[in-house]
Amino acid sequence: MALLTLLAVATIAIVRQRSLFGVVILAGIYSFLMASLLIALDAVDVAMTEASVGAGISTVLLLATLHLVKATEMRPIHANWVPLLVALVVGGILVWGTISLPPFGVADTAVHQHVAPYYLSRSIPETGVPNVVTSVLADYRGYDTLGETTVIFTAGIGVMLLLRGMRRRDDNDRGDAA
Amino acid sequence: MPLAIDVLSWVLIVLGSFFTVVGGIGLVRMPDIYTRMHAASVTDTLGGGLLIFGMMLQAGFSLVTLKLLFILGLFFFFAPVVTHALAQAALHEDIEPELAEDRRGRAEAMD
Amino acid sequence: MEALETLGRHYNYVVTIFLMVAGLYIVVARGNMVKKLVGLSIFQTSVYLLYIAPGKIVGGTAPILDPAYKIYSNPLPHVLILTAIVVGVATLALGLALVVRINESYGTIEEDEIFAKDDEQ
Amino acid sequence: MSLDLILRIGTKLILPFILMFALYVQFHGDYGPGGGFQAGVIAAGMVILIAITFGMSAAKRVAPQAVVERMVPLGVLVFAGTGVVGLLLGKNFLDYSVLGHDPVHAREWGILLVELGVLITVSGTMTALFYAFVERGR
Amino acid sequence: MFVVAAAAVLVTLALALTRAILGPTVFDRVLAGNTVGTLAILLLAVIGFLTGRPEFLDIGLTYGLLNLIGTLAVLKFFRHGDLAYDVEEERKP
Repeated sequence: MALLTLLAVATIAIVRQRSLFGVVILAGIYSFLMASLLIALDAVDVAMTEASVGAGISTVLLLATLHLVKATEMRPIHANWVPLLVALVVGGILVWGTISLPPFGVADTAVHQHVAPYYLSRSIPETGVPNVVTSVLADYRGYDTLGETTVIFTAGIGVMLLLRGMRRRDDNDRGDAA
Repeated sequence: MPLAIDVLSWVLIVLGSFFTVVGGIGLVRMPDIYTRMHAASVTDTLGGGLLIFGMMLQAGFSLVTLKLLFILGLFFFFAPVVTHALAQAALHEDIEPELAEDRRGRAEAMD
Repeated sequence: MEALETLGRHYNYVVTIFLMVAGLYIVVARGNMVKKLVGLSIFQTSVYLLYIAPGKIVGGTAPILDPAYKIYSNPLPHVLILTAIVVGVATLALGLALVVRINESYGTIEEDEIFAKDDEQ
Repeated sequence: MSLDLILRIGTKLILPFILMFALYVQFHGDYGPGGGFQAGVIAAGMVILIAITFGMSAAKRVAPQAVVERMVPLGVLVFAGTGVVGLLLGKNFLDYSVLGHDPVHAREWGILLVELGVLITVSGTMTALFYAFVERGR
Repeated sequence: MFVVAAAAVLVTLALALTRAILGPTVFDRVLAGNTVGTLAILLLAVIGFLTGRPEFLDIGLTYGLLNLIGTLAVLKFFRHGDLAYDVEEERKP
């Protein structure tokens, strides 16, 4: 509960922070808080991934980008109360929608009734792997993971195509673009 | 588990909690980056070390203890490395430490 | 009083929605593209929370089977979110690459300035 | 420059442990938290740490760019190839129970192979991403 | 008794977050971020003992390593303005 509140505070800080370096560091802190929260929610694999991605890779990539671009954020020109209003309305509707959802931590909700007991009871007899997350990830839902690997592959190819190409300088910029 | 070890581990954990909070308070209250670094290192080494040592006593002799030992090693080796790099980078950016003379001067100016 | 009780039991949803809305606000309201991407990842993180929190059972333990434990939290959301995190970092990397290219051809990453330059042409 | 001495010695101390820990996470993923993705990120983190402390050329000596870029499709091929082997031996795509004599062990082997594919792709891609972003800044 | 430790770590987490938000310079934020990483490891260990299943400390090691990499990346960035600045390259003409 306290962690959730801290997470919210960190988010407000990210919203208000104008220096992009501050944003990057706060995003790393946010990631650690989120990972701790996921530990408290028993999602150990997810927490490991979130921490390694959020605090390690994202920070490094964001910093590498900030080296290439200007690092302070401009003050927005027009007033931004329309997005705020949109956000508040969306938030209100979503909160109203969650009232009928089951409360936190109860065992007999719909989420726990369908495939989860199947996976939990069949993982060791069928695959011999005690970590259910691994067995579901790699075996029962192998197609998902194949798709995930393909997404990573595609992203790698895309970034390499975007960034490894020849660099256009200002002198030949217009000529090439035409 | 013998009672003595149990009591000892509780004492260590409570002490570790205490030093952790002390480091956190220092992190907020200290006046400039170098003193804050000092406060944070209290959390890193003394607080974390005592907490982990207490937990090691609780865990007994098992794989958990080994993992805790690795984490402790990580703290002890790399908290100083990071602090060193941080201080170096801060000095490189020409952030001067706030010296006692400055504070005295400011206090006299306030009088 | 009853409303407060409901809020207490649904606190995870409330915070999830707060994070979601904050991410949405950053993406919509802020012109800086790097900040937009950070907002996007906050939005994604809120979705992780939305999936994981209902899978938790109070008194349950992590879904790594061990004869000593009986109740486990639901492993399926963990798997889905594991995939989602990977897709998230792929999106972030690709977005950042696009930001770098935009910066090279426009000289700025502020949305307003980019629109101004487009209007000039 | 000797100013970075402490950093360099510290990094040298920890590098082998990072690689060992990545392998531990990879192969212990069946019994504890971990798996191909996390191990891949940790291995890529090792390369990034080398690049941060010793410079880009040192990192490229450890993980040459050509190798890294070939790792990206290789992992997907390993993953899909595992599935295709199942297909060729008369079962469904990504059904691993044909990889050994005993279906249970075969599926365990299948999971290991698939995780290996994920590891190769993820570590390769993350390192390649880092290289691409940093090279652009030169 | 682990509840005391968990409460202490949470309080310290809040204090570190305060410093990260207030922090006048970037280095204060980096310091706070590093402390948050340390505290996340401690919290992980404490939660593990609190729920009676303290075998997930591998994650703590991951946190530590990635925290180290992230912090060093930020510091390198501020020291040299480039993530992979190479001292050897400078010495060569």
